[in-house]
Amino acid sequence: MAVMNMIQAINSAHKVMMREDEDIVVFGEDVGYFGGVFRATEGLQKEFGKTRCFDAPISENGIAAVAVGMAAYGLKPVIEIQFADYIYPAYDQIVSEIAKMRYRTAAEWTMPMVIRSPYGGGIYGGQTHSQSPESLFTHIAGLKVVIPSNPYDAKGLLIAAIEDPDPVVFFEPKRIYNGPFDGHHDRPVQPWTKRAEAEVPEGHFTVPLGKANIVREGEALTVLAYGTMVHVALAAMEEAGIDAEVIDLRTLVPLDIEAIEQSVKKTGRCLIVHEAPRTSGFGAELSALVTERCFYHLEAPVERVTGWDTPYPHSYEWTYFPGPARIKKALDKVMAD
Amino acid sequence: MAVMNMIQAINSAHKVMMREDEDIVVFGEDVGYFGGVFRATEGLQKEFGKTRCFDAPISENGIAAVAVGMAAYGLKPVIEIQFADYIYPAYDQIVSEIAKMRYRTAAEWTMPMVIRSPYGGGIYGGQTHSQSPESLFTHIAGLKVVIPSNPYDAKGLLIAAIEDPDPVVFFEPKRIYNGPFDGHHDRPVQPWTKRAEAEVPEGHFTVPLGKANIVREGEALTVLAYGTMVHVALAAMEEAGIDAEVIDLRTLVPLDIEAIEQSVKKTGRCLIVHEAPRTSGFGAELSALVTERCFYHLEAPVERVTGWDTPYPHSYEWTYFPGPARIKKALDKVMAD
Amino acid sequence: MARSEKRPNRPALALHVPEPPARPGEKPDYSHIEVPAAGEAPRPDALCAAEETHPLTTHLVRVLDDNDDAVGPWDPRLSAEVLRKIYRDMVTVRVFDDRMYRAQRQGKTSFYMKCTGEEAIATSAAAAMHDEDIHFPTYRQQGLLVSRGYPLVKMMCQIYSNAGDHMKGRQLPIMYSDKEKGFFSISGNLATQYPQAVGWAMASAIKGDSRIAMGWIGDGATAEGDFHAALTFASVYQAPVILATVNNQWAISSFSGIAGAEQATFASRAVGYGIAGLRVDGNDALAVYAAVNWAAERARSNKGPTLIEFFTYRAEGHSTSDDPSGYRPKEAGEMWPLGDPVERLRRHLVKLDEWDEDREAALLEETSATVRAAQKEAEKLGVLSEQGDEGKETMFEDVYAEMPWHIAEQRDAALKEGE
Amino acid sequence: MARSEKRPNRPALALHVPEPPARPGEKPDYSHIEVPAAGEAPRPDALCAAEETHPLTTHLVRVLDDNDDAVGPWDPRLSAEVLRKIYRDMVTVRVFDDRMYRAQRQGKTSFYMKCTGEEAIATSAAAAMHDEDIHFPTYRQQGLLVSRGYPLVKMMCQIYSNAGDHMKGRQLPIMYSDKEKGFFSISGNLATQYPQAVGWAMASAIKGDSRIAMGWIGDGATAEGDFHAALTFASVYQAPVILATVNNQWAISSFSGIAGAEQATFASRAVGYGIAGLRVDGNDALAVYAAVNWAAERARSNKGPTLIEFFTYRAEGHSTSDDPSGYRPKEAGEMWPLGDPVERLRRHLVKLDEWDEDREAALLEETSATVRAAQKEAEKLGVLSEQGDEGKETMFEDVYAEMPWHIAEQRDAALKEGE
Ligand SMILES: Cc1ncc(C[n+]2csc(CCOP(=O)(O)OP(=O)(O)O)c2C)c(N)n1
Ligand SMILES: Cc1ncc(C[n+]2csc(CCOP(=O)(O)OP(=O)(O)O)c2C)c(N)n1
Ligand SMILES: [Mg+2]
Ligand SMILES: [Mg+2]
Repeated sequence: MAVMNMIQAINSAHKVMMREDEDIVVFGEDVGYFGGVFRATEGLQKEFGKTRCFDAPISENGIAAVAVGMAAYGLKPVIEIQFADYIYPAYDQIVSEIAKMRYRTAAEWTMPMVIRSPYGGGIYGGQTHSQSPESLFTHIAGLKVVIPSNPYDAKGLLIAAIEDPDPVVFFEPKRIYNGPFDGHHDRPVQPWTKRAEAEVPEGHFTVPLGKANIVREGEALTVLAYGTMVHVALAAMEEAGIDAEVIDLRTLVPLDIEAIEQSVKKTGRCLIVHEAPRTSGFGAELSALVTERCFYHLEAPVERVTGWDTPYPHSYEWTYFPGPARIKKALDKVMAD
Repeated sequence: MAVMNMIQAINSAHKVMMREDEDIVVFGEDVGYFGGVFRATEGLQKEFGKTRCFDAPISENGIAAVAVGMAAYGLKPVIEIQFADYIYPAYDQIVSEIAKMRYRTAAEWTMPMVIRSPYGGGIYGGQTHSQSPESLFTHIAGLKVVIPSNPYDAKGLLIAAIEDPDPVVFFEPKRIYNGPFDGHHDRPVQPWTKRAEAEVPEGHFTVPLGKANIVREGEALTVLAYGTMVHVALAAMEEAGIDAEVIDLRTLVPLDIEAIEQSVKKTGRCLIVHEAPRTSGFGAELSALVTERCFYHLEAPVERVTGWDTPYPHSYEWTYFPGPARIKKALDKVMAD
Repeated sequence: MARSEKRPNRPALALHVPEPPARPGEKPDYSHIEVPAAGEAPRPDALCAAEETHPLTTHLVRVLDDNDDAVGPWDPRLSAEVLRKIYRDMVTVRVFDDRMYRAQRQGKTSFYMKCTGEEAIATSAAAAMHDEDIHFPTYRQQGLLVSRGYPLVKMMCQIYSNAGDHMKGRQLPIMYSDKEKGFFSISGNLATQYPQAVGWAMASAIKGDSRIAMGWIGDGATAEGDFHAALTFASVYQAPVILATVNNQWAISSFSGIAGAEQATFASRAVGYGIAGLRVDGNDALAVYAAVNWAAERARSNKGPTLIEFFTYRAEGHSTSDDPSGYRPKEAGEMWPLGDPVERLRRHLVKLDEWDEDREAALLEETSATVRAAQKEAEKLGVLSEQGDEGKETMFEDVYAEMPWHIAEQRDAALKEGE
Repeated sequence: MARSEKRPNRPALALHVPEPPARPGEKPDYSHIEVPAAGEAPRPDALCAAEETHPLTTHLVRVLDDNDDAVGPWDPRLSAEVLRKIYRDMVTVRVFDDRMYRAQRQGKTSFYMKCTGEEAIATSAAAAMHDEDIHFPTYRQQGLLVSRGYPLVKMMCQIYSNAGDHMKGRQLPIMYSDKEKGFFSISGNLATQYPQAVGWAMASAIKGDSRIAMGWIGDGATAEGDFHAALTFASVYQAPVILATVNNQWAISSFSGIAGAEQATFASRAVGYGIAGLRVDGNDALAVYAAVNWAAERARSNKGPTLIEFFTYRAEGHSTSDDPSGYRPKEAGEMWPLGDPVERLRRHLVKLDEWDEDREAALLEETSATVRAAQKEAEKLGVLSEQGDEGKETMFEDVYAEMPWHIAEQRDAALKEGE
């Protein structure tokens, strides 16, 4: 066991896997010598050489396309898109090629690869360093979508993603790279060191894809969250003194529907929390699923707490961010009747 | 009044507006001399000259980007993406630039333009001529999303879209360009000529954005649909002999929430029908909204009838397509209790 | 928005919109096309500095001359056997195309695309590469499969989306794929395969392998961002890849000027990336062979990528959905100066005394018979138009390696739909 | 996946991964950089055929020589007044950059980006264009605004996202926009502005206007698909646009070889699109002026676009988030052979007897005072770090022209959140 923050855990996952499997190649903008703008790939080029970890041209479509060719050859690319806000130029290759390859060829060609990208707000990153585009990928059949919320999961899920036979979009909540965030931006940042989830095995282990994590058991309502919002939701529940069950989804596709159903059927109430804009965000799918499957157990309509339907502003960041106050309001509503 | 199919109506909207406003320019792949692969822009180059209607290189990102520059200059671009399946290379320009320009500059620069694109299945088009990507645009704040279901609306909505000060993504259900489709692929195609909605004024008129159309009034349940599925849903309701209220949404963003709420509060039941894959499709947002707003009026959970979470297959098209049988099953469910 | 009157003393700007030399009703005009004599282009060493090739990007490598002789330094000096193999493949492709076009017209399937007039390119390129090398094709390279001996019946099963299609009918007709034959899955989305080919080649180099890749694109599709990605990555990492641009001068109804051909050749794009570039008579099977062979040697020697423009003409419609008489003169194909690739190679073989009328008649008969037999066999396995819904549960497979719960639920629902 | 053993007799392929000549701890090495003497490059007529410029795409247009004289055909023969104006703008930019960098370090805002070492490019380009022309800049062209007399205090308000920011704090610091000054909104997404500039120029041509556009991009960002879109559309429609590529040799931690610079110059991309191209000493204010002036004349005469590579060096970090000592030698900036653009122009002015130490001292004092005064004024309107949430309802405006119901509901909810 070692104590790791999320960056260290992600870095460690790369190293463990690259040592085990020499077909893994890592590339992306600035990931080589420098080790990435968030330093997630630090030391990889040194240890594994320039042909297994290297800088790519600033061409997200090219990075994704080249990964397709490499996967077709038999390698396993683990690529970094520097910020999720810059994934759109690669969208065609991801949606039209990577996601559909296994299907369109009836598994003659498959696309095992991981597309890592830091996402989410709360860092004064403005419109183009703050976005949460996960629902644009959950809509695309053929992709798995994974979002860790702590160092232990980050490493275990990333290893599972690398070992997965299908393409995985792996969004990393950059706000909590260095420590969890309770949503109170005016309080000092806590480092991961003090937390149990920062105890991470140094070697190989996995956290299985498709399995949610009940991070807090409770009877009064079910809270569904992922990434940074797991911590914000947990804190809000503590503060409200409510016996909430908080589920960290960890994988959005395929979803752990069983965990969700069981919980909501038990509590009869459900609150969904995410940073992405509300309209057609992943919360919509969660809300629809919960209602479809637990309607007769629901004592109140499912509530969504989300980012607003505006671009992510630079100032008024905390008006945009779904923080404790917004969660509290929704909680009052979902607990009302 | 003239009798028009949808292509003729769309063509007419272009002509009416280009005559009125000389700042309108139309471009896209094959739209110039030839008039587009679906002939929606036929005759425009001849009437308005090569600098107002012209062929573009096969570069969807370029087409969208150049439209941004033109809109910044003060022109009003109406661009065609040949198939919605090919809009992804333009996704970055649409999401990062077109959608956010007004916001990021506090309205110093605005992006009035229309992005037209044929979408949807039912034509044996395979994976890349059949997709329904609307929810990938409804999630993007700053875009309006419009989908007509008949010639009259196609013309009126397109004129409204061209006159709108904001960027509008205008998806055209290609399956019904030449005639409505009841979902029974084995029956002969009906031309538009026999239908009231094919009576279209020759001159200028608008169908306002943001207003749904109640195409069938009823008391037993509310059906929400758009595009081709309006006709499939209508036929299914007729066949089931159910007193359904069928709402053609026409605009997905901004949504006519009032019409929806009123209807569901009246009927107590709601069925949503779309062609796009289910997970994170626009039906999820509709379902969430209806549940949030009409929960205490609902007698059964909102049901979604959708395309499946697979790429669009070439064969087994009718297993993929949400046809009458699928609607019937969902209807039984939503009417059960 | 009125024209700015701020500087009335300056000349008015004007937008240039490229226009092909002739439209329907006008006489086809090829006066703008320069055709250098065969044998004229110099042939630098395959391991030369990239710049040495750059004069060739505005020239045209041609081997077969007007007397049907093979001339000049690019003559690949192929044996009669190889020439006859290429010829046979070209004829097979043409017969196959005609047959499948008709099958579509008969309503047996939804779509078809011919490569008429471009047969030399894929068949000769395949002959010039090794069978272990991989192709990332676009949709007019059926000649690659034919050359590599892929069963015609399998191609037809794909076209019919029938029980014999190993892709389970998932793809539009002609979107073949065969891993065994080194033929990557064709995409309906233009240009995506071009940088993918570069990625495969990079992988081969990373692994110290010796196999190279060839990517294919059309003139129209070069405008996509993926074209630039391919050239950028190929140049930066000096990938062992051949990037072929088939300039058949049309992209559906848009002539190549809309992709930039008025101002420069497609081959000359190589200059700005500092890689080798060649412009080749695509209707000259020998020139095609020679160029691909040159580029393959270069790639195998770690000298990096080559961009090759094959200059040719799309002699027929874009696809079964297209009627070119709506945008270009009807006789445009016949008057095209580089001639028909099949005839040109036949005349050369005749000149070499390696071909005659009897052999021609025999070949045509044999090819027709082979294609007809294949069609019969394929149709036994079904045609799209008569497809029922047995096997429809397969529609839900292969989205992921393991079927997740939501797709399993959807499959179960679909199977109950008829009930 | 083991290396294919199928052909052990063939040489193993190897991937080339470009590496800069020196890393931290090593001695900076510029031996690979060829610096032709000033005055050497010929100057074709601005209305020449595009090809005539192509030799210049691998050359380097330079005017200021080692004796601080302006020499050769590209000497724009500017009046002392214009030279001093450019000089003053450059100095202002440098002082401004230093000041704002420090403001960020003091925690007053979230982010800042300098253009140290590149000041000549934007300031001279602005001087060479007309004020009615439009720029589609990227984030190191603050010199355009300074040159056009945009109030420094407005720039600072944007940097502070304060009440004086006409964009209501929506954009990251330095993502300026000003319609009045013909300065298009800077995007955080690289390269998007490049084809947008082409679209604006096309619009101007469609309208028979006389205004032209200039698009800006960095060396690293040329790898994006939008770069190719810009060149393709500019070439096809012969748009009246100048496409500037600022090659400062670094893209965050990646050197320009990762964008293709090992194999070719960025200017030489012009060749493959058949448009004019120039490669220019970006640290030579006179060469920059001359080149932009040439390209502007060309564009105004309906002779189409010009791609200009400005060869320069990013003398400091990428942004306040970056420390370049992690990936390049510390002294790399000082040893850079093309020198400092501010000093070079000053020395030229001195040589002309149009500048002296007194003037220099006065200018520095004046500029510092101006910048300090502007900062004081801007800070009166607030700094990001002290921002409260008054005015937060404005966050919901401008998503659409009219606020739709769902955003209005969200605004109302947000306003009640504190309660
Ligand atoms: C991304 C994308 N955009 C548009 C299309 C529609 N489309 C299919 S083929 C074609 C023309 C391609 O022309 P070219 O590249 O010259 O190839 P050719 O058909 O001449 O072989 C177009 C526009 C597509 N398939 N993919
Ligand atoms: C689409 C996109 N991808 C990645 C980034 C992250 N990024 C910001 S600046 C930068 C480097 C750009 O280098 P260059 O174009 O050379 O400009 P310079 O900073 O040297 O002026 C990168 C990778 C981005 N902003 N947008
Ligand atoms: Mg073509
Ligand atoms: Mg740079």
